[in-house]
Amino acid sequence: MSRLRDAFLDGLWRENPVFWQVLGICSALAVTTRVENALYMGAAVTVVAMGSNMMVSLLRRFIPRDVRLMVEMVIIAGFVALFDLYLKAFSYPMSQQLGPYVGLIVTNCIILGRTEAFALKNGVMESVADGLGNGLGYSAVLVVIAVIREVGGSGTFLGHQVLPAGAQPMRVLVAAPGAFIIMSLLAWAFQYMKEGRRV
Amino acid sequence: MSELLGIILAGVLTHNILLTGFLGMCSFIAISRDLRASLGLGLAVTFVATFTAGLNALIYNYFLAPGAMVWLLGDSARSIDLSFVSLIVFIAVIAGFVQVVEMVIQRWFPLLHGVLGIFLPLITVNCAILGVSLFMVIKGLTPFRATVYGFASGAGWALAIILMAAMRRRLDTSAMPRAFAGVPVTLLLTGLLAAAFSAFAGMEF
Amino acid sequence: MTEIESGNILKSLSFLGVVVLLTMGALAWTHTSWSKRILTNESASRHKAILEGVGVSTRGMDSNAIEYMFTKHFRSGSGGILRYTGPGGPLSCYPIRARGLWGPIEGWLIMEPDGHTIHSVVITHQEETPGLGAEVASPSFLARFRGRSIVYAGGRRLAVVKAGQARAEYEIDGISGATLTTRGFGQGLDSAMSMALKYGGSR
Amino acid sequence: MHLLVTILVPVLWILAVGAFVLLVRKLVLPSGPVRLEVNDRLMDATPGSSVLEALGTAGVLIPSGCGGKGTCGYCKVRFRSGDVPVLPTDSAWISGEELAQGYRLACQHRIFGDMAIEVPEKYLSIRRVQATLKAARMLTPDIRELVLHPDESLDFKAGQYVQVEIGDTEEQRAYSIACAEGSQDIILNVRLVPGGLGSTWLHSLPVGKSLFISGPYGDYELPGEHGTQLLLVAGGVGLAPISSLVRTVAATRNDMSVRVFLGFRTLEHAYYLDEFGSLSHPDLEMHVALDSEQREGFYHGFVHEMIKNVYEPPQKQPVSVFLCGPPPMIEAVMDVLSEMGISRSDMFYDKF
Repeated sequence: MSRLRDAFLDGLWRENPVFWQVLGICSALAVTTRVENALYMGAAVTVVAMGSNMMVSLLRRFIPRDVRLMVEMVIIAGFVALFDLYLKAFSYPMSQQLGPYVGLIVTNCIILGRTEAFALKNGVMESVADGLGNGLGYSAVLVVIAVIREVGGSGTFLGHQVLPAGAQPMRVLVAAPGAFIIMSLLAWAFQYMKEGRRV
Repeated sequence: MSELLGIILAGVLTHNILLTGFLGMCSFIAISRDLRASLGLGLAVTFVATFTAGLNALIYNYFLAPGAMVWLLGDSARSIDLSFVSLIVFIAVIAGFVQVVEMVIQRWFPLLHGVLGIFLPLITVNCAILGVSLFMVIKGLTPFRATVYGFASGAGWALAIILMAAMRRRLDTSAMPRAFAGVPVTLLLTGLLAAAFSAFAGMEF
Repeated sequence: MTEIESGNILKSLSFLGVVVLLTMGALAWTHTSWSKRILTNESASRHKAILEGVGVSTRGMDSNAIEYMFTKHFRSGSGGILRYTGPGGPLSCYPIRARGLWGPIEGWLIMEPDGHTIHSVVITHQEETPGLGAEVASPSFLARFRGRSIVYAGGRRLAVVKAGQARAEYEIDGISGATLTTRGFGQGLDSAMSMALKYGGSR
Repeated sequence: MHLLVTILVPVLWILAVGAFVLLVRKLVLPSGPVRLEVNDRLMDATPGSSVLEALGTAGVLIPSGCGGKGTCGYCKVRFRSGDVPVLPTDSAWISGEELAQGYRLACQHRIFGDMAIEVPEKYLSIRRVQATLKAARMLTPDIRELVLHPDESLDFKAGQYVQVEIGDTEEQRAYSIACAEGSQDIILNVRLVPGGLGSTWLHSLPVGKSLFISGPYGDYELPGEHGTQLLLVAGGVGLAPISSLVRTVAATRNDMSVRVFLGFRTLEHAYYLDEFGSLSHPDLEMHVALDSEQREGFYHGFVHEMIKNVYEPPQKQPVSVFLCGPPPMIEAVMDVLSEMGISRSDMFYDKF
């Protein structure tokens, strides 16, 4: 049981993918103009990570070495396409919002990284737990950025007006430069904490 | 003609796939530490983006788009819509193209291997290349225009990483808090670069 | 690039084939089972704008409700023209297809029954630069066309001109700082108007 | 009909891409194996594979830390044939004049035609064998002695080490051989590192189970000259290579004089002391230091302090020093010895 907990905790915090290994921030930024987008994207990455980890772990003894990478890509792309179809069917406006960024989860360095580094070597349950941990770790970071960008940039939270009428939201946060700058400050905070508070 | 010019300017400047689309950040941050490697990777991304965009556009327009196979299966194919598998086909085409180019380079252009070849394995997983193919579908470009768009986006990405590599060379000699060095400062610089590039949006011609 | 012993190329390719086949099978099955729902969603998102254009509020409506309203109130005429027969009608809607700076601009020119007064103009798709060309879809810009006639003395037609240069009664100010978008949109609007004059008057 | 087409078209496209890649691989690469000449041995290699991979499949295991990514620089070999281009990854790890002599990274260069390379002789004797755990006992609360019986005997030299493959993971760990040269079994001392993947697995491995080891690695050679003095210094589990050297010299080299200096935290952490005591050798002295315990007959303090007080280097005999243990201990001992006039080139150390 503890191995499951470790796999989950590693993903969630100790090895939080986005900052510790600076992985997967490609889609992290484009989608975080609204918190709702970030939640859906986080859910997508978590579901795909768990699903592909499970499948790769199930097949790990049968995959021939030389097509290993291509098989993993197809499995991940399969899960992503499934999620994309789900979005188109059940929440079409969100699928419009996220646009190509749902499809780009396939090249998300986290998921392929986890299947290569973890699922190929561990049992099914541990791999699913690892996928869940990493997915939630990724989503947590996404939501944090999205809250800053939406509240700061357009004065709303989940679509409802939050800033008092007088306050003028900082439009730059919604634009690309703002996203990079927020990411930079958060990465700095993480690195600062990681190195035990030495400036 | 002005339409092509529009696509090129959009790809390189105003709708730069990295600075406004946030695509290809993983290798952008890792490789921009070294200028020579950035030149190599920029060249490789431009080369691969151009051809994969064209190839994927051909397959999409003649096979995957809704009702695309009318030329093959006649009118009954009008209702067939394969766009939902375009993601998997695009990935396979990109991975296949990269492997073939890598083999050809290793076999007949060993010196080019040092400049271009070693970066190719990095590219299969680079989101920018897949991003170009996915955006090309949304913009509904014809195969020829998609190739031009692929070239422009690749060149835009290359321009961004070369500029960043040049900036980071200056950083090595400047003092900054230790925790800020590396990823955080690169992200901040990218933000400033993105702000500069957004100025092109107001361009009229 | 890992080397392959020639012996098991077939084994690897067949394994890859099986995985791809299974994935495609699962995807195709899901796609067909949800395709009706997806098609409704897609057409509803296209029809939402034109329903708003003719004054039907689609607030809080899901795709099926929007589709129901659309099929109830609209008849499609030739050349992509739509005839609206619901409350506040009858109105005729002519498609606007234009070439903006960075991508296509699509919308509808909605005409009053008299055939020469504009009820409203709606933009359904544009890829212009936010804050500049994108203003073409802003309510403030589109409101300029409400109630304007499309044909004036001497056969002059309503025209969109460079921002700040509208003098004559048949001229309307374009978007400041977005000359190409304005010109593109103007041409699209002009072809819609000529279609309106040709097929004018709702039968 | 639609469902069939919907599945078939994309599958055909992906298989077409896969087949095209494999076809080009067949066309681009010369068919049939190419000849790879290593020192004086001839072996076949699959075209298109890297030199490192070709050597690996032919059973010649040269060190590689990064698995072929060109980021560790271990797999340096000399290309004797043809003008092999210099890649940026080569120049990152290999000095100018070595590049001129033909040294390149084996993992970065691919084989397309017959090639001749030269590797250090000892790599040729390296083999990967299966071994069964014959016996095991705890030497100290955290050090376990493993007696491994390999299927084919590994002829190793005293002071060398083997790499043990940890279960079915792709991880490997290095352990020094503790038994005398020529012994059929391989004895390892494994210290349990809390949370350490390798040591935890080896400490829980039941007797009778089998595992894979590869080796022998390590460059130390017992000095051949007659009558040299051998100075052996070990800290903690660094005792393993020293134990192999002491037992080998006791059995085969009566001409040498041997000085052994060992350091442990407490007597409870010390081991092999009685075995060494029972060895018969004309000129063998052993001194043991305990740095956190006061005991009768043992020096109280660190190894390098004990050496400074007890050891006098011989005037005319050449001296060969072998140190093994934690880096701070090795640094301290080497400083003490160089102050006594022993040149650093005679000191061989194995930090872990």
